[in-house]
Amino acid sequence: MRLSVCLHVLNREADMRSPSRPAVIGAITVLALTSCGTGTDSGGGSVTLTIAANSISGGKNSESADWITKWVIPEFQKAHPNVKVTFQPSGVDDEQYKTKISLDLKSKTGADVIDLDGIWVGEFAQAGYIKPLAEVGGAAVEQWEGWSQIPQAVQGLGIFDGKKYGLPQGTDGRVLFYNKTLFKKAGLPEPWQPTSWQEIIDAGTRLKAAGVPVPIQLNAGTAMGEATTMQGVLPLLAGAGSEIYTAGKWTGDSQAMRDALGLYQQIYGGSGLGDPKLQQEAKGRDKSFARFAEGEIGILAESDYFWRSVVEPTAGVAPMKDRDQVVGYTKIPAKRPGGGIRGQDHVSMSGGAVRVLNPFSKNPGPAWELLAFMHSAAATKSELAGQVRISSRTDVNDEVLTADPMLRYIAEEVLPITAYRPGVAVYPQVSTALQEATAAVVSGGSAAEASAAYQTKLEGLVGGAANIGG
Amino acid sequence: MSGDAAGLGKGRATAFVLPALVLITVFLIFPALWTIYLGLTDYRLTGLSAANPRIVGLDNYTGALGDPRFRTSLWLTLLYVGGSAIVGQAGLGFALAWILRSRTGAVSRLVEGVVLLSWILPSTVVGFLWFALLDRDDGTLNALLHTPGFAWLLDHPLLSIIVFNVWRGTAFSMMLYSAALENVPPSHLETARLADAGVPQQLRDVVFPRIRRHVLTNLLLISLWTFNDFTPFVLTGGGPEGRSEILPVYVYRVALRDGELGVGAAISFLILLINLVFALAYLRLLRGRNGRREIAAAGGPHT
Amino acid sequence: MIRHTLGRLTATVFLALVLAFFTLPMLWLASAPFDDTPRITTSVPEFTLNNFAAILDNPYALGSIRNSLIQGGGAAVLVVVLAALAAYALSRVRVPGRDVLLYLLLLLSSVVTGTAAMVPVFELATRLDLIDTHLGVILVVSGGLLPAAIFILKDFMDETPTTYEESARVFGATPLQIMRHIVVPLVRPGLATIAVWALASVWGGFLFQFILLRDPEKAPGSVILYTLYTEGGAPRLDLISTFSLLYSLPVVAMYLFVSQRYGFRFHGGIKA
Amino acid sequence: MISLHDLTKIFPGGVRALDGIDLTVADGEFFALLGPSGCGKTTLLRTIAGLETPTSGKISINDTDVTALPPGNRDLAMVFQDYAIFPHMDVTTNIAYPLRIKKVPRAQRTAKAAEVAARLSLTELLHRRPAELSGGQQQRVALARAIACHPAAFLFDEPLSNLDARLRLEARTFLKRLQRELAVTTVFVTHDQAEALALADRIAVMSHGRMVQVGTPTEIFHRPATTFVASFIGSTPMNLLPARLAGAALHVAGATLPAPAGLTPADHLTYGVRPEYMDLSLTERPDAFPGVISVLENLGTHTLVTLETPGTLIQLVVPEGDEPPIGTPAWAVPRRALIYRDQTLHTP
Repeated sequence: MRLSVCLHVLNREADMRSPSRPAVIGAITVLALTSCGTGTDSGGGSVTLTIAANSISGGKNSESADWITKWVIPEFQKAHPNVKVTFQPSGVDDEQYKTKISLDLKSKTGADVIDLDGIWVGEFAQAGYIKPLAEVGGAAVEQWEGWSQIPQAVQGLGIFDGKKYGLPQGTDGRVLFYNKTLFKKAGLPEPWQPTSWQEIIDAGTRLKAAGVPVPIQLNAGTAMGEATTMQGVLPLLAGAGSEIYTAGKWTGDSQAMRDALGLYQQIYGGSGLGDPKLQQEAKGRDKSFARFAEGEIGILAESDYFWRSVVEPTAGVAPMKDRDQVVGYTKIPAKRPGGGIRGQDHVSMSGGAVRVLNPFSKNPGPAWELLAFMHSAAATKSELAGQVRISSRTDVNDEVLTADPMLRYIAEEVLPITAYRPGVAVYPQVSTALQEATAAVVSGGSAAEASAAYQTKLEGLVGGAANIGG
Repeated sequence: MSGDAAGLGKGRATAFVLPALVLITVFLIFPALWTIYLGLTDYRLTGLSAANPRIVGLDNYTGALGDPRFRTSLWLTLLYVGGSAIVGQAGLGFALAWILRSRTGAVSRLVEGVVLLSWILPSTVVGFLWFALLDRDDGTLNALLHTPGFAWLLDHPLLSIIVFNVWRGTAFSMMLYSAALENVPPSHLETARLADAGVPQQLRDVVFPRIRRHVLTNLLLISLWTFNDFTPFVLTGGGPEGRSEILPVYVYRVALRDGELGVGAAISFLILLINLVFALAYLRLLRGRNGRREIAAAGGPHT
Repeated sequence: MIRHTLGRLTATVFLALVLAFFTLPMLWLASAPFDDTPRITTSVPEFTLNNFAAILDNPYALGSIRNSLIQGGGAAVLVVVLAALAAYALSRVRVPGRDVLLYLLLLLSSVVTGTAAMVPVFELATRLDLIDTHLGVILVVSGGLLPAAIFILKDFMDETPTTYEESARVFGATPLQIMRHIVVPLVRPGLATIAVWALASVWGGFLFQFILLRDPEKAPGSVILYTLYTEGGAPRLDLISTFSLLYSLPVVAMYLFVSQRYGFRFHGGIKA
Repeated sequence: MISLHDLTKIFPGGVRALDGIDLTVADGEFFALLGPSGCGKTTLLRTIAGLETPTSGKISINDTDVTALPPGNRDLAMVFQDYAIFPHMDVTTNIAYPLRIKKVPRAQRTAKAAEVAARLSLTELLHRRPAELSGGQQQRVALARAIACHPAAFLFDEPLSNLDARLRLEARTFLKRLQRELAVTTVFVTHDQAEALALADRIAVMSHGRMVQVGTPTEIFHRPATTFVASFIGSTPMNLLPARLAGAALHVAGATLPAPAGLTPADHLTYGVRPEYMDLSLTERPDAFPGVISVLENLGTHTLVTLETPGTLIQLVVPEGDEPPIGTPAWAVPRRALIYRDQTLHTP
């Protein structure tokens, strides 16, 4: 619409003086450049707030988008008659969403309340794209009732350098899923509760003997992207007693790293316990879901997302009508009991999204109100309506998670032992380096070589060996 | 070639060129120069360098040239351009133009139609099409060839994207050569045929000399386009393990995934320079024989 | 004679192979949208039209095709008009070093269409207040297409005999009249071909459309296609295949129209 | 009336295409610009049309200075060598095109096109596209389009050169009759001397951007001003023989002839005689060129005989049947000859 109006104006302009028509044509472009922008109409005195999220109705994270448009906006506007709230949906690859938001914030524009992956908080803060909530939202921030409901570990998702930049939306946890039917076929116990990596290998060997095509699916390679790091390398590293980034130092070619990659080698290095090709395929992860649902995979490391959205009996990507009977889950064991980080027997990794305030917001006060409103107990409950997932609020979780034993398991058993990724800008590249190390092992390299190559790459990324721990 | 047939004069000619020139200056030259400038900085999308980018001179260039992954990517790109554009598209395009030039039947129209269709389908869609064709588990190709489980995209990733790009881009060469062949007088071909020249000799002695400049333009354009073609990303994502990571994909990974915009910009400029080398090489090869006159015709004023 | 027959036979076999090669990948587009449970593979569908109902339920799907038409059509018109004017002037008036200049622009266009130019392009659009406008997308993509369009169209213009224009000029036609009455009709097949080329190029473009637009009501089909994934990044093949089909139809229709009307081809060819 | 005053055109790069041309074409005159390719005749025509801008000099049409006017304002119509009929318009639209530019209402210009077309026997073809017309028909459409706009003058660039030989003669007669009827000042360019002689009221012979001779066809044919014109005009070229003056005698190709009155010695003396103006003698004569018959070329009603004389070849035309066999000794007897002193006609 805007375009046609604009051209119309230009045409009138062009007709006014016919003698120098060509010159006018030249001017059209210039005019078009200068006069045809969007006007942000902030109608008469009232406040307009915008929410940006990587979700879109009818597409990715559709429920979340619908929640914003159908619940948050009307409810908030009801309570604040002079505020108009709009929603700016995206629903694309996380990297692309991140790019768009970065560009917006870089040019000091963009929505007032913005969804971010917790892992981006550090780099956004370093770039000056976001500021601590208290700096933007004022004194009201510290007095918010919700803080007491969010466990400290979950609050960590929005914290960088000890300052709170965002409100966490919820979290997740990683476990081993297994197919009970296949386990029975292989004569394996139910419930299965492995306590060491060796037990996983043993189960895989039994499954293989029982004719299971892919006994173990441990995400590897670059094609799986962050799923390799979060569902593979990092839990293994934690199980070997090491975190990727602690006290300002990165984990390089350490014994823990060699152990983690060693497990990859055991699975993909010719034992037939895993399918190396599946790790290389561009859509390998989607395929792993489909194959699990078809009963071709014995053990699969995934987050609770797998339970909620993949094998979910009705709306899942690879629905399993008999999910509750067939799909078992168990905590990821450390290499050997007590060998995990903090001396744990079991380990996990967690992530989660946060919502931040745009420091360049014209209405920071109302924006905070909106943000706080979106994280109120009522809003959180509404957000979860019809689906079960782990929210950031204990009060809500207590109420909602009773419906799903698996998610209760995550909340009660897994979250206490979990760990989070470091929120610094170079992390995505370190993650890629980790993925490349697993890729090297999957295609036949040795764990030691891959680990050494990773060390070299890591030095280049983090500014030398001085920033790498032992 | 007489100058200024329509009596434009300098003023009107300028006015005709001006709108395009303004648009190109604002939306092409300006961002391009800016990008080239970014290539000299350590600018990143996020993190500390996003707030305070520093000029790092040629570090990005030396860094890229020293990165084995870049060198691999460059080599893959050269194979990709050579295989899919120079040999594949130009070769198949010419073959089709040559065979279809004298045919008017429904079959030839159909062939022309599908070739063109594969050129104009949206790139986002063709990725899925080829995925469905080459998939390991139940791709159409494996079903047809009775080779279940053959992982085309994993075992032959470069070949796969080369064949893909031949499919994707042959139409342009075909159209261009069809038009070029119209310029070859039939009498010349008949003369050659009377002299009992086989098809290769006809092409060498009669056709090629007359369409030399079309060949040049075609190679220039399709190499440039192929060099900057991002579509294979949809198919292989650059994998497995970077074995199909051609330069545009490499730039995407560096600039968007890793957020290293400075490095990405530097590599973009390197791609430009490589294209320039290609262009000069073509000029030399194809204009070598009757050199000066044609260069004058292309570069200088027409006479 | 035998050689001729053999040659003819070889050519026919070759054409059959080419036909198969080019048709095979398109089969998925013909089968998956009608399949009850579409997968990555081409299969005889369990016939259903539910997928179409599902895609129509998506609040942005149809609108995005309209947006693609606005942006693709706008860019095609802008590129054809500006490129035709420029190519005509460049073809008819001597400018020293013109071809070298055009080639340099062509090279620069490759930088600007790449990922690395994202920040400059975005900042530029922000400063010109073109974010979240169709016009912004049109101008940005046109900038990248113009050099090639001028390059190709100039050659069409070079191929047109100048006596037509001189003749009209002696009768008193102004340059713009000459352009309208004589040049445009003569190179119309070329213009139409360039228009389809420009439209098709814009049609599949994702990155710039995505970063320049904010309101999904303005997003083109290429951006909406990327939203048809799940939270975990798994493609919803039922929606994607169906949308792919719907989304391809306008370009195919335009191509068919142009090829019917003018012949989709480069008359005279392009030479450096 | 078209008058050119000291017209000079120098192309970028320094080529002098026109070098100080002075010329006046009278009202209603059919005027030919004749010369070999590259002599500047087409440039001159295009400069009159306004398609080229002169470097210096003045052009007036009907006493109006048009030098600075664009082509469209000069009230001229031009027919191009390739006719330049617009391929995307049918015959009617083509003929009516000048009127469309003049903003004549559609009905009126269609009527005018039909009227002109009828005059040129094009009525049957009004709805055809140019591609469906023969060369002769195309030429007539181009003429019709020129006529339709009622110009002050016509400019034709090689109007007959794109027609085959037979059609060309027909079209020549047609063109001459048409020009007589319309009585519009017409300048045309040709490289064909026969065409110029046949059509034009006056001819300008051009060479290297200059007018070498302007005159009626008869003048040009009978008294070519220079050896260049002499060699250019005539369907068989004039014999131009080097001559040497010795007292009152002129030595040419083995013959000794009386020198004309007033001829003084010069570096180059040339004796010019047309093949048509010589007789063949089989007996020796003192005023004739001796030689041996070496080539015979049948021209239909005549035969072109080439005589090999000491040091040069002489050509003459004899009526059919009169030609002796090859190898016969013979003498060529000049009837009318011209003497050129340093390439310029010596006028006694």
